[in-house]
Amino acid sequence: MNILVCIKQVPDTKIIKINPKTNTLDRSSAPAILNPYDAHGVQEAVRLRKIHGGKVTVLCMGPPMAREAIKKCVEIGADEGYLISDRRFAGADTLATSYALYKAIQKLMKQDGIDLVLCGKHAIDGDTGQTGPGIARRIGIPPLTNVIKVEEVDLDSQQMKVRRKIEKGYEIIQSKLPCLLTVEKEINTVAYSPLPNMLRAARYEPIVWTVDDLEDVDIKQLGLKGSPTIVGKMWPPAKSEGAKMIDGDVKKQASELVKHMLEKRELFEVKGGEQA
Amino acid sequence: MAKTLEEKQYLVRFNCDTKSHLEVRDHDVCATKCPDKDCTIFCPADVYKWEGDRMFVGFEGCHECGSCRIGCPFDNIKWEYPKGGHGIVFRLA
Amino acid sequence: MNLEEYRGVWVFIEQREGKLVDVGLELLGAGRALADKLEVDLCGVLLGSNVKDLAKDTFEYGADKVYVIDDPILEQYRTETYMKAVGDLVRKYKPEIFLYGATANGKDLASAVATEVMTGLTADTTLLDVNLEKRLFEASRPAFGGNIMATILCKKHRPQMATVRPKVMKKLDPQPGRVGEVIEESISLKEENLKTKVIEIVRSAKAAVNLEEAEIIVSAGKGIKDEKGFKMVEQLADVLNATVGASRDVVEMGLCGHDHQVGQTGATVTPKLYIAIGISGAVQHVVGMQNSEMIIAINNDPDATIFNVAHFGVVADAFEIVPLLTEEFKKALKNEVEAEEGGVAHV
Amino acid sequence: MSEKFDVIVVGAGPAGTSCAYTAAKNGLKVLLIERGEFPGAKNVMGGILYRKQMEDIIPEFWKEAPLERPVVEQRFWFLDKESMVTTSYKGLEWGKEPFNNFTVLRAKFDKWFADKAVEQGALLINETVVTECIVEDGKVVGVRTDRPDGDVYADVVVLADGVNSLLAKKLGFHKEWKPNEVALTVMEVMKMPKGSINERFNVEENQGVSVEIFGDATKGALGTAFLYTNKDSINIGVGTTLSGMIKKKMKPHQLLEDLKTHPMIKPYIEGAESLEYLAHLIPEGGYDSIPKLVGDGVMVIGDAAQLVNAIHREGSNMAMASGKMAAETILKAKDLGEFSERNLDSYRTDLYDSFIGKDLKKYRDAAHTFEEHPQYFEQYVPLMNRAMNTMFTVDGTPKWDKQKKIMNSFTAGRGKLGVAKDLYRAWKAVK
Repeated sequence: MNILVCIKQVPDTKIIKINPKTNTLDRSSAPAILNPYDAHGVQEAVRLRKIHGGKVTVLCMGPPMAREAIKKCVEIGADEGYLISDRRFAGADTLATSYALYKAIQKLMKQDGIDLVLCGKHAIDGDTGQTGPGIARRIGIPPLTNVIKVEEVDLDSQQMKVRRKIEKGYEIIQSKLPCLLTVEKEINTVAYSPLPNMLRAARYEPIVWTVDDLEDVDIKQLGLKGSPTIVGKMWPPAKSEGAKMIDGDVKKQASELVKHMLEKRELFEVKGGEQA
Repeated sequence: MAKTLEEKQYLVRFNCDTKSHLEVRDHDVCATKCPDKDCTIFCPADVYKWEGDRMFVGFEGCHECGSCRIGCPFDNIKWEYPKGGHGIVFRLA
Repeated sequence: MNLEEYRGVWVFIEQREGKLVDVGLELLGAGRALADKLEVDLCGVLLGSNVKDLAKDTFEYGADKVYVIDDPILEQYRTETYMKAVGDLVRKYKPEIFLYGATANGKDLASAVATEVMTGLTADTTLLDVNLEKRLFEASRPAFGGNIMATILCKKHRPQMATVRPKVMKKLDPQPGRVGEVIEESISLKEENLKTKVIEIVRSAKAAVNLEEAEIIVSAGKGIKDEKGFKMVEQLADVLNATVGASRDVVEMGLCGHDHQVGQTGATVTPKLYIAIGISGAVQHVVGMQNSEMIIAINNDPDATIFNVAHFGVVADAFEIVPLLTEEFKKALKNEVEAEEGGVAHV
Repeated sequence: MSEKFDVIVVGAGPAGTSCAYTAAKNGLKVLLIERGEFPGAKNVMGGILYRKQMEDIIPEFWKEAPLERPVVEQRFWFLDKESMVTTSYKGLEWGKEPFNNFTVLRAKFDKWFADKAVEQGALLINETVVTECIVEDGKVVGVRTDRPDGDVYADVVVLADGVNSLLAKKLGFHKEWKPNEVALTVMEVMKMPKGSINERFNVEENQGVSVEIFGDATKGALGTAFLYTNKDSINIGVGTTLSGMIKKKMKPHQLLEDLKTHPMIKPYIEGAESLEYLAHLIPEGGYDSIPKLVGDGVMVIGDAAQLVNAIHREGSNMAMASGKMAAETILKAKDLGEFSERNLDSYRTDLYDSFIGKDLKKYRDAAHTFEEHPQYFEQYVPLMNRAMNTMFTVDGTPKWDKQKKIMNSFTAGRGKLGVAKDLYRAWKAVK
């Protein structure tokens, strides 16, 4: 079973700082990491390979330093990694990103054939979750998003069953292979990589492709040019500058607090009243 | 300018493990034998906090300097390095 | 692409098991404002099997027209069928703005449709507006883990699409008797040609703890001391229909499981309301919750750092104020319900 | 069977990387294991990198290494509450090739240095903790890491795991350090515009200043404070022996805060923005704390071996030199085909014969002297300040009377004999 995992290198948004003057990302404040959801994707691919055999390949679009993210995937257990890196990819939104990845996937499909494509649920810098379904639409395979469990893979009948997380529950959906899954963190725990993988990753050099290595590329669909969306203005969200303290006796404090909580009235369901 | 320790700690990047790498071997020792509780004073990150009747170990903010292990008069702190890649991550000096 | 051909504001009306989902109605509220500004119709898109009757409800909440495709093949959400249906409608009727709820299926659908019709899509928006002069949709959203707000524009492609977070936009008060136009369309797919099939849908009210998606979190710190204190926090959470969070100390004290933990070693949360009870505000906790929309802090120490990030604070003994808060809140909701019922009786 | 290397080096700081670099450059198969996210992620120092020992490893490294400023002036400040006596040396020859020393930011520098070792052929793995040495028949044959399938083997294991030196301790090479064998130091990196640095420290764009601060900075405890200029930031820190910290019940970060707000220091850092706060131990036991350095298949280098000259604030240079010496010894042992303690022992003798052994021996009593006799820090620095004040305050008192008054003030507390003893003792400790 040949599995392709699409990954992304992202700034660690947990610790990121915003330059207050320009309202842009202070890149030096946040190191680049493998998108955490993608790590779960690679882990799942490695798990499936263990059962069904085959190969795990990762694919990443990004600057040369994104090689580090690919090496991380090799630590988790990926067999091979491709980085598509070219200035002409820069400034891509999700539509242009899915196009570039699709072009690389086409080439990889010709090379080895691909039974399954995995993506993280979303990247933590953009939080969009749009690239995965976009890729699936371009390849013409079904996207199964928010997957929390692979229930069954039957290579003979080329079918798989997965559990998708939906509001207040889950659904089990069956799909023909190949298909594309985007995975949630619940799907697995990313293991602490074994030492032999660490040694292999330390020696591993990803294969780097530029636009010229891909076939039949419509340059207009790449990068900034191929991106319908652009970022307009950016501003910091209103942050508390210290709490407004509520004085008085406990009774008064409590009733004041309730008043403030009710500013968020829409959050509170009236018990028993089922919405139409 | 960071004045309080809290403010200083906000400057530091921590990639915490879920499991503590610091452990008080015997809580009774802290409670009964150690009136001074020096670790709550000299720890540069205030990892150790005595809350009335129990030592709380806020390992997430640990700088991994080792002072507590060496400075505990009762050798009562089990001290290990956090799992590889975890714990404090200095960016500068 | 001739942008002038594209007119009207569309909302995807999500239904689950034959019932309308709130977010669709919320989006009608938001869409109404946009449509009025642009002086165009507000249209709903309703797909499913035996769902036609739901259309009339959408008129009461502000829709002028509803495009309906009622076909057994659409009974359950599947990307391949819904993407095709919506794609066909967009190509035929050419809306300029198209909103979807940022639910599991809403996001899935919007992403697929964006590629299907080759247009821009902005995810998880929380603020919507139009620039009338340029007739441009301005969709704004938190980015980089909530550290910044960004407005995303889609200048040269139509429709301009966005998914919108549930419970951000407000439903309009329903206008009983308000009517609109139902436009029925059909879908040309055959079941045997499809690649996917929904086998089972399981919904349970009591899902596992999911702090990261919770909208209200009531969180306990070591100031709540013991089991009794934790119970008290749980009771408040219950009344608010909130998820219970905790600092690491509380987890370590064995009062709840690690899945409740907020902060560096637990979940990073961005609820709309975060109530911190007996939490001092150590950095390892605060980084996990500082981007919450409204933070209320209760602590008996006036110098607790939690007050630096909170919006409202009270210095009080948790054991006194929390039960009181629970009661007061119950009362307030009850009064509201009675007032509403009273109101209905007068009509 | 796990992979086998010629050398496994534990810890990618200056010592470990120097060793890995030298060994790899000479054709050995080297594995360098670092527990941090990247080399430098766990490493702290005040920020002075000495040119000589670095140059011995990478000639003309200053042409490409990420350095901050070459230091052209070394200042000493003796602080009292509201005054200070200062002395300094500034020499422009230090600002030119081959330079004397540099200020550096460790996270950047160590990463660069480790990459250099990788270029030489060393294999670097990060995020991996070595939990113990694997010992077979009394010989170290490899290391056990905290990873699954985590054993890896080598002819020689070099322990460069830093001040805590857990691995050498586990091998029984030394006991747990005592609180007076380590200094607890805290520091902040503070952002400051280049212009302000140049103006306040009276230097040009590419010139740096190192300031060593004594006296009130440590409240009389044995230790020092420092202030170093980077390109557009400064490092400010303070440390005392852990025993001193415990005895005086001082909170380290409070000590740092007091330093930052000290009236003599404050104007220098006014308006600077804190970027990072760091705490670390420095091994300051000196000559008598050096552990067993060599065993069958194992060597100890750098901070793990207590190789720090506390009086002269030197450590990273000794770390590098020891790493290089260890690698050279391994190369010789490789030729002999055996890595027994006997064949590796020339590392120990080389080390003791080098400036490391000699300097540490020279100051072997210094720390203990100053710790046991707190008058040096508690009394003489304030006395120096008062003496200067007395001498230079123009108030009509004849200078002869002033000198007499100063002499009296020095002997008032400890008597003439006491002062003489103190002087002799201090001289003996550092002679």
